[in-house]
Parts: sequence; structure tokens; C-alpha cells
Amino acid sequence: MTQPHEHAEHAHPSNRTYILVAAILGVITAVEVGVFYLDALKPVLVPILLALSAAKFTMVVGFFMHLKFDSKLYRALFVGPLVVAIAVMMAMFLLYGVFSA
Amino acid sequence: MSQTDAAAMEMHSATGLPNRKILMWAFIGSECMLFGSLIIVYMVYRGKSLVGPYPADLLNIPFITVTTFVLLMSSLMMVLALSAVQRGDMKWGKIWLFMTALLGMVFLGGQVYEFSHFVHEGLTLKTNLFGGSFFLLTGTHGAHVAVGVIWLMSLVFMAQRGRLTQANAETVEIAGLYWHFVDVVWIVLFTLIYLLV
Amino acid sequence: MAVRSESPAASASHAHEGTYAGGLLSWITTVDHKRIGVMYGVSAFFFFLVGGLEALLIRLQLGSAENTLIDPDLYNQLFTMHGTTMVFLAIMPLSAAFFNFIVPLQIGARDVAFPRLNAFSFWVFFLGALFMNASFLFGGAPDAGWFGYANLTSTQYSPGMRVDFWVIGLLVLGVSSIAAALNFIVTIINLRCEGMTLMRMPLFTWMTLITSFLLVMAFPAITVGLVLLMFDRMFGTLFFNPMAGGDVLLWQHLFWIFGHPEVYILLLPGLGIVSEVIPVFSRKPLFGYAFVVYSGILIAFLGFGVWAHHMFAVGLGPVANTVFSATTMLIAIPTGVKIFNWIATLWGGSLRLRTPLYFALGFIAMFIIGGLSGVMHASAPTDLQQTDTYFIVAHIHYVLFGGVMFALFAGMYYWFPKITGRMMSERLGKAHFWMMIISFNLTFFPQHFLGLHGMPRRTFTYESGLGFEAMNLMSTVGAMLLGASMLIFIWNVLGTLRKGAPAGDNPWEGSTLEWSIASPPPHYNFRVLPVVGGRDPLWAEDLTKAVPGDDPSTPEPHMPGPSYFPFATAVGIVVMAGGGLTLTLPVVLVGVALVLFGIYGWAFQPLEH
Amino acid sequence: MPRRTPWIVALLTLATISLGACGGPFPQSALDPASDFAWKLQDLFEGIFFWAVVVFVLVEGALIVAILRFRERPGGPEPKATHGNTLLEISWTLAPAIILVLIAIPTIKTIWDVDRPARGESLVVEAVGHQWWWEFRYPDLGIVTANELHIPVGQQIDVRLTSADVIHSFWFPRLGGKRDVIPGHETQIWFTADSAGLYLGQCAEFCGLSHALMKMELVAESPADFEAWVEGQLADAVVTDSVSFAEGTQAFMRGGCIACHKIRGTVAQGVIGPDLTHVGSRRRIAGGILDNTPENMERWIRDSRGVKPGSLMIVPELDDETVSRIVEYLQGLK
Repeated sequence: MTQPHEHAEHAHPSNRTYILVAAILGVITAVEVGVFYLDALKPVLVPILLALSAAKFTMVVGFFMHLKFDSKLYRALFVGPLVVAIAVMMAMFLLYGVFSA
Repeated sequence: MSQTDAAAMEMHSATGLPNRKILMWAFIGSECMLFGSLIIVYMVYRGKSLVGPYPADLLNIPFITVTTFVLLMSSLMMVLALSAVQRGDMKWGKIWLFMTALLGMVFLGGQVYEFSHFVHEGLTLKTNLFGGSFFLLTGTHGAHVAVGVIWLMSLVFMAQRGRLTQANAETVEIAGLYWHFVDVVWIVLFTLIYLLV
Repeated sequence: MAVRSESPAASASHAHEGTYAGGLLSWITTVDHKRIGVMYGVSAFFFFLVGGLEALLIRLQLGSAENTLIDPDLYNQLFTMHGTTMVFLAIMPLSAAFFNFIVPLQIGARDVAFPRLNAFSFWVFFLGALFMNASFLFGGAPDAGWFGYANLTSTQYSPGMRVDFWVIGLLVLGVSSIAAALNFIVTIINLRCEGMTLMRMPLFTWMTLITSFLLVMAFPAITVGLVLLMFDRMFGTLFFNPMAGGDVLLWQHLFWIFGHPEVYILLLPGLGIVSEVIPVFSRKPLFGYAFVVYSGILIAFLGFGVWAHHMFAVGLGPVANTVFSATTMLIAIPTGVKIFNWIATLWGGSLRLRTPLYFALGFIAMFIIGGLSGVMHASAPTDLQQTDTYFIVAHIHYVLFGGVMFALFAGMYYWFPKITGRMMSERLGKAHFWMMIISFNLTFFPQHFLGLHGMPRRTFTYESGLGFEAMNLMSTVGAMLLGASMLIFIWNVLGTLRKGAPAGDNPWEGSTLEWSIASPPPHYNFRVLPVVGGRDPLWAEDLTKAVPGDDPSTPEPHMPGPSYFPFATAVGIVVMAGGGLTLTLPVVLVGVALVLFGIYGWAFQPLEH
Repeated sequence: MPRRTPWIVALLTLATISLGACGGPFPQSALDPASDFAWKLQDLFEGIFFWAVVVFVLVEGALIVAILRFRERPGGPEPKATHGNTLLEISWTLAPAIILVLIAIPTIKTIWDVDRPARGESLVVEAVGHQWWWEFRYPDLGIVTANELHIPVGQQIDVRLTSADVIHSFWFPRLGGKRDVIPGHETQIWFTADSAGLYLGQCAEFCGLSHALMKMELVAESPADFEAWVEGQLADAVVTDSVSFAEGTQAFMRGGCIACHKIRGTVAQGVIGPDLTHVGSRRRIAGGILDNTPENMERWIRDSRGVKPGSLMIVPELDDETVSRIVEYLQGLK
């Protein structure tokens, strides 16, 4: 009594979208490296780099891994442990003063 | 194996989602904690080495930027492969899969070069905390890439034999999830290890 | 309430003896969740006895002051292996036995989502457990404590292979746990029968799901810790070497980031069992179902935010101690909610005081004590006196023995008729209960006072004149009686298997789907997949849709065939472990080859053949 | 002295006596505080214990009432199915929450009170954990001793803890809680002893083979007595011209003892083992496990690993005469 697969993944983006996303990813990487070499940005380097990295992370997960379009269940399976992992990492960084270094 | 699986047991899916894809996502959740723990080790030991060489002495940003870009592009190849297989275009599916694996191998080659260069410069597992935590973190990631390359090459091989068809798009999709996740981990590592020296 | 006391197509005559038929090979190659569950149960109970014997030797040594029965070298091996065995080789696999046997039945499925992965999990556990215990034959068992604090575990302070056995053994067991947990996550999410929404799932299934999430999230932390330690020991890295800037406390963090969720991995299945037993024997549905579910989720979630309460004495500073004291105390709230809901379920019920309920009630009574002593050392300052003393030994045993083991025994008595098709003796069951609960308290209650009066744990001896003698003697006598109480259980099991009364489908008039089919269930479980309309499908008031019986007119469903690839892969992993232990590359390569062979065969062997 | 809650003390005592009419006296008991630090912990514990007893009585009571009142009666009606009650759920979520707040407030107050460096004037003691003995240094006084800590009553002691090998834990139950002794870290604990006396302590973190045999003693004495002890410790080893002393020194050197042990004023300048300059004056030897008698000292020298498995003390084969000379010599080092 197999239920009909309700194709949650029907709304796949087109190849054009994929290529566009990849191009943006490439550009962000270039910006990251550029920022890294700009002395003027030294004081705000860490937040900028973390934000750019998070943007790339979200794009790959959202578009390439289809999490943006796929069933909410997958999102829960991924985001739940991710949140716990990030929380534990933050707590450890605070305990070890990683941010203040 | 999933088709036989489902057929044999007349499996009922409460959510309408394939078992193996749920499995892969749950596994990826678990991997978040694995890499999270490894990152904890690396970050906690950052700047705690008592002797050199230190990260700033060794890390080659332009070089690693190139391999990072290669890995990012492999993810693009991967989505193109999946979309081709889903369309039933096995010829392009096979080509994109092979390209994905190839770029993965290029990335691994870069890592082998980087590791041997570091060893040559006097950084081994035993040298200092940076050596141990760097090789363990990037090495674990590299091992994941290697597993992915083997997996992708097996798919290429299966496609070559005609055993991978449009009906197996799910198999490709699951390999893709794994591959993209490995890419995502590298996005984080690239920033934490190389840019936040 | 009207209870469906007679199911149409059901009688003992339907018992499917064929479920367990076949020789050794059929057990090695089986992918049937019920057989795998039985194998988990039997081997876990065996290791429970092994760990128990280790405990009895420990208690014999501590029976009198300055005793010389057991030298410190053996003593340290015994307490290390007692902890490791009870946590990883007894309680976890006993829970896994119930996950395997019961969960697919409760959700109305024919098997787990990945039957061969399931067989693989079992064999990795079993062979890994043998591997760990083989250390006794090769230069001694691990002796650095089940928590293995760095840098005592370094090659400098722990030369030889003992700690290597522990490190590699735990890594192997981790593979088993994660594989099994992933399997149950998918099974519970995706194999629920029609009508069984998440909020209609039996509580035991719910707790299994939560436990599985805890497993996949907690084990990676200890895996990383173990890999660091392995690299330190085998490849000379400096992670836990203070002379090179390494921080020994990092191990403690990684260990307890795993270790505290691990406590809930041990506990939650027990909470699930009790939440099944109490309603059935009270003759009314679980009170506050949703609150019991959500409190379980909350306990699990908070469990990741409390690890440093194991480290109050290391001096993390007032901010950290405040935060971790507060989060730890928070856990008492959802735990209390569960206890209150159980009592409310009993309230107004019609209690059938049979053995499973005895153990469930014993669980509540003992678990309250363990919870209250837990709040005492949730408070960082009071913990400074209590940590590393017998007070903590008492606490963990009230939680893990008075709590979890009582719950697991409740589960054994409750589901034994379903698993074997035979009823256990009530007389022996109650004798077992009374002897167990009395001797348990005799063993562990005095340990609270030993700890408060200054007796540290993990000590192989104590001086006379400190006032420890009498309470230690009580504890030792209690432990011997506790050990003896297990003989009653074993006697009961063996007797029941030989000549127990047939159980029928639903001897307890239970409400969940496992009771709708024969005992033991046929290898395909449900000929027709059931459809449920409520939380207690076998209790009439929730029967909005019929539960199809074992309609003989329907053909038997095809089930996955046996496979030796999971076993081969598991053997390969343990061979790799052996090669890693002795640092012999050829053996590692043989293991890798076996694993590759196993996976390849596995991937290309159709499930049905 | 902080306010006692008499009935809690009575209850604890009663429970202890009824259980351990049994044991006692308990010279190493955390329930018998003798310092400001230990009292802070004890006061907090008693408050929590009070609530634990209240909750225990109420919840176990409810459980027992439920069991007795609702057992199945033949011919009784089927129970009414109740699925829950939101008001009840809220109240039994709030009730424990309120009790926990009542526990958390004093807990947090005490954390900030005890989890801090010593304040004000204090006598600094550096305690070094070794497998399996304790080294105590008084940097301001220039004294080094082992396993026996002397302190003046009424004076705050600031203990700085480091380890020479693995993790240990410093614990005098009557004087304060545990503080782990961690290689690569310096931790600390402080306390002011209330009254003169002998206090017992031991390592509380598993530290290897003879963890159970890593004990220590603390002698709290009047400032005058403490001064006298300091005077005695500051002096070099008693050097007399007696033949036996000279022979003893030679035997000590011949036995190889000088490789690890220090005796100030002699050639023995080892730093690995305990400083033996005034070993004769100590109450106990061998990591606080043997009374300091000539017989025990001889046993310790002849069979250190029998007395303390895994002991790092290496003693070459010595003839009887040498051993007795060494014992006589060490016993003389008051």
C-alpha cells in the first residue's frame, strides 16, 4: 500500500539558476580573499568574513541541496543538529575565550 | 537497492519521502556535530602552539583559494549531473558526474600538495598543536572528499554499464547531498582556517 | 471503558514458532528485526551479568577496611569495565533490543527501514563488545575509568594496550550506535502505518525517536575526543599533552558534551517503557500525553546544555558555573512533569498489580530519589563536596539502576509474552521485584552517606577509623543479594521458556499495535498493514477505524531475505580495529578489504532473493 | 556561626545514625564543617536538602496513596478515561520551577561567594599533586614539606594548586570542597580554619594505580604553635657530630636516595621526591598512609611497591644494616 509519492522536490530550480548561484559563490569567494588583503578592513574582518561564509553556506544548502524547495522534514533534520552544534561551539568558544583572542 | 527494498517489503511511506534521503539528511545532521567538534578542537588550540611553524608561516591563501573555487565548481557540476539524470539525459549525466569527481580529485591533489609542502616546511602531526589540529580537521574533510570521489566514480561506472538510469535519480541525488555537504564544510573551514589566521 | 478482550482471528494457536526457527547460520544472516532484537537482548543481558559480576568483585573488595582481596591493578580494571560495560554493553543494547523488537510492531510496520543496516548495527555492537572484553586476555582490561580523563590515558601514564582497547572499542561501538539510531529515525518517521500521526505514536516509540536523535548528535563529540586520544597514543600528537600546550580539560569537555546526552540516551527509553506500562495496568490512557512527549523532547534538548556540571570542581569560573547550574536545574522541571503525569495516570485508575507494574512503580519511587540527589549536585557549590564521592555513585545508581534497570525489567516482564508467546511466573516475578528493590536500597542508600562522610569513589581501599566500615559492609551485603535476585529472574525466564502458559495475542489487554498480532509475531508482523484512528488503537474508544487482523485469505507478504554481508562488514570493522590496536597495517588492510567486500555485496544484493 | 536549621541537622544525624549506627565517628566528613568555606557549602546544602525532603515526602506520598487507593477491585467499574488537564499541567510545571528558583538564588549567591580568588591577607600555600603524594610549599616562608600541611587557625589560607603529572583533586572535606589539580593549569581554593585540630584529606580524582593511597593531613594550630612549627621547619636538617648521623648520611647517599630527595644542609638535593629535611617530625609517611614509626619506615624503604603499588620510589638492594642506618637517620630529622 505504497502511497503516491507527493513530489515535494518538483520545484527544482533550472540549470540557469544553478549557474547563477555558482557564479555568486565564486564572486563571494573572491570578495572574501579581497577583504582579507585589505588592511583598512582589519577591525571588521572577522564579522565580514563570517557573514560572507554564512551566505555561501546558505546558498549551497538552499539551492544545491534543494533545502529551500524540499520537504520541511529535511530542513528540520539538518537545522536541528546544526543549531545544537553551533550552540555547543559558541559555548566552548566562550569558555575558552576564543573570541577575545 | 532502494527499489528492491521498497518492492520487497511493500514499504509504506508515512511522509511520502524516500527512506534513503531521510537517512542521508539525518546523517548530515550527525556530521554537523562531528565537524563542529573538530572545529572546536582547532579553534580552542588556535594560537596555543608553543613552537612553530605557525599558521601565518605556512598557509598559502592564493593557492587554497583556487582549490576552494574548484570544490565550489564541483558542486555546480553535481547539480547539473542530477538535473541531467532527472531529465533522463544519461549522456550528460555521466559527463557531469565524472566532472564532479574529477574536480574533487583536483581538490584532493591540492590538499596532497599542501600537506607535503607543510611537512617539508617542518609541520607534522607531532610538531605542535597547530599541526595536529590542522591535519586532523582538514584530513577528516579530505577523507570525506575521497569517499565522495569513490562514490561518484562508482556512479559513473554504473552509468557506463547502463545500470544507472532516470529511475535512479534518487541515488544520484543522495550522493549529491553528501557531496554538497562536504563542500559546505569546506566553505566554513576555508574561512576559519585560512582567512581568520 | 470497553476493552477489546477478544480479537477475532487471534488465539495462542496462531503463535508463530517459525519466527525463531533455524540454526546458527540463520541467526547470523537474519535481517528480521525481531530476531535481531532477541539477539540484542540476550547478548546485552549477558554483558549485564558480566558487568554485575565485576560490581560484585568491587563490593567484595570494599566489604571491609584495608581489604587485600583484590589488588589496585585489578580493581581499576574492574571499575573501569563495570562502568563501560553497563553503559555501552548492557543498558544501551538492552534498550536497542526493545527498539528493535517493539518499535516496528508499535508503528504497524513489517520491519525497520533498513533491515540489513540493522543486522550490521547488531553485529558491530556484538563483535565490538567481545573486542573490548578480549582485553582481559591480552595484558589486562582498560583501567583509566569509563570517563578516561586525559592525561592519565596518555602513553606515559597508561602504557600498554589497555587504554587502546578502550579507545578503539568505543569507536567501534559508536559506529553501531549511530547506524542503529539513523535506522530508527527513518523507521519511525517514515514507516508509521496509516493514521498514525506523530502525536498518536506510543510513548515508547516517541522516546526511541528522541533517543535516536540524541545518539546521532552526541556520539560525534566522543568520536572526536577518542580520535584525538588515539592520535596522541599512536601517532604522537600533542592534543592532551600539557607540556606542549595541550589542554587536558578539552577531553573532559568533549567527553561530557557526549556524556550528558548519553545519560538521557540511557534514561529516555526507560521513561518510554514506563509510560507504556502504567496506562495499560491502570486501565486508562496516559495522562497528559502531549506533555509527556514534549517534556521528553525538552529533556533531550537541555541535555546538550549542561555538560560542564560534571566539571564544577575544575574551576571554570563563576559565570560558567552559574550558567551550568541553572541549565541543570531546569531539567528537573520536565522530569517532574513526567513523574506527575504518571502519578495522575495511576490516579483514578484500576491498578492491576502485576509484575510489570511493580517494576514501573519501583522505577518511579527510585527515580525520584535519584532526581532529588541530582538537584543537590546541580548546585555547583554543594557539588564541590559531592563530586567524585560515593554520593555520586549512589546518585547514578538510583538513576541508572533504580531508574533505568527497573524500567527495563518492567519492559522485559511486559513484552516477554509478546516476544516468546509465553507468560512468565507472577510469583517469581514479584519475588524478584521485592528482593531487587530491597537489596538495591540496601546497596546504594548507604552510599549517599559514605560520600557525604568523605569517601571518594574509585578507591580500591579505605583506612579503618574513618567510619566507613559498617556502611560499606551493608552495601556489600546488599550487592550480593542484588546479584542473587537476578538468579530469580533467570530462573523465571528459563522456566517460562520450558513450560510457561501460552500468552495469547494480548495478555495484558494492551492498547498498542504490537498486541494486535500473534505472540510471537509472524516474521512479516502484519499480513495487512493496520490503519489506526487514535492513540490507543486496541482500546475501543479510540477505534475509529478498524485494525485489520491477520486475515488468512491475504497472501503472506514477501520479506527481505537473509544476508551475510552485514555480518561480513561488521567482521571487517572489528578486524580493522584489531589491526589498529596492534598497529599492523596488513591486518588493517584485510579489514578494509572485508568492509569493501561487504558493502559492495550489500549494495548489489537485492533484498529479496 | 551561620544559623542552623535544627531539624535538618537532626534529620541528617538521625539518618546517619540509623544507617550507620554502624559507623562513626567520621573524621573525614563533609557534614562536619570547620572552615568558612565549608560552612558556606554546608548551609547551601542544608537548604537544598530541606526542599528535597519536602518534595520527596509529597511525591512519594502521592505515589503511595495512588497505589493504595486505586488498586483493582473485583467487580469495580472500569476507570474513567481522563486524557489530561492543562491547569494541572501548568501547576505542576510551576511548582517545581518555584522551588528551583528558591534553590537557585542561594546557589548563585554561593557560587559568586566561593568561586573567586582569595580576598584580603592570606597565607599562600602551593600544593603540587604527584602520583601519589602531595607536596606543600610556603613560598613566603621558604618551607617545603610533604603530605602534612600546617596552618594557623583564624588565618585565611590561599592554596594554589598545580600538578606534576596527571589530574588530582585537593580535598579536605571539613575545610572546603574539592578543587581539581590540573596539569597545565593553576587552580586555587581558600579557607580559614575555625578551630585547632587535625583534618584529614585525600585525592578525589582518579589518578592511577594507587589513587586510594594519596592522602594528606592538615594540622590547624594556634598562631603561636604555628610560629614554632615554622621555626623548626626553617632550620636546616639537624646536624650533629654523632657517628650515627654521619653514617646515616653516608647510607642515605649510598642508597641512591639523594637522586630524588632533598635534605637541606646536606648534599642531598634531589627534587623529584618529597623533601625529607624534617621527615622525622611528620606524623605520617608514604603519602600519608603509614604512621611515622621506624618499623613502618623500614617497611616503606624495603617494599615501597608492596605498600603503595606503582610507587615511583626506586630503592636498590640494600643490606639490613644500611636500611636501619637510613631509618635511624631519617627518624632523627625532626
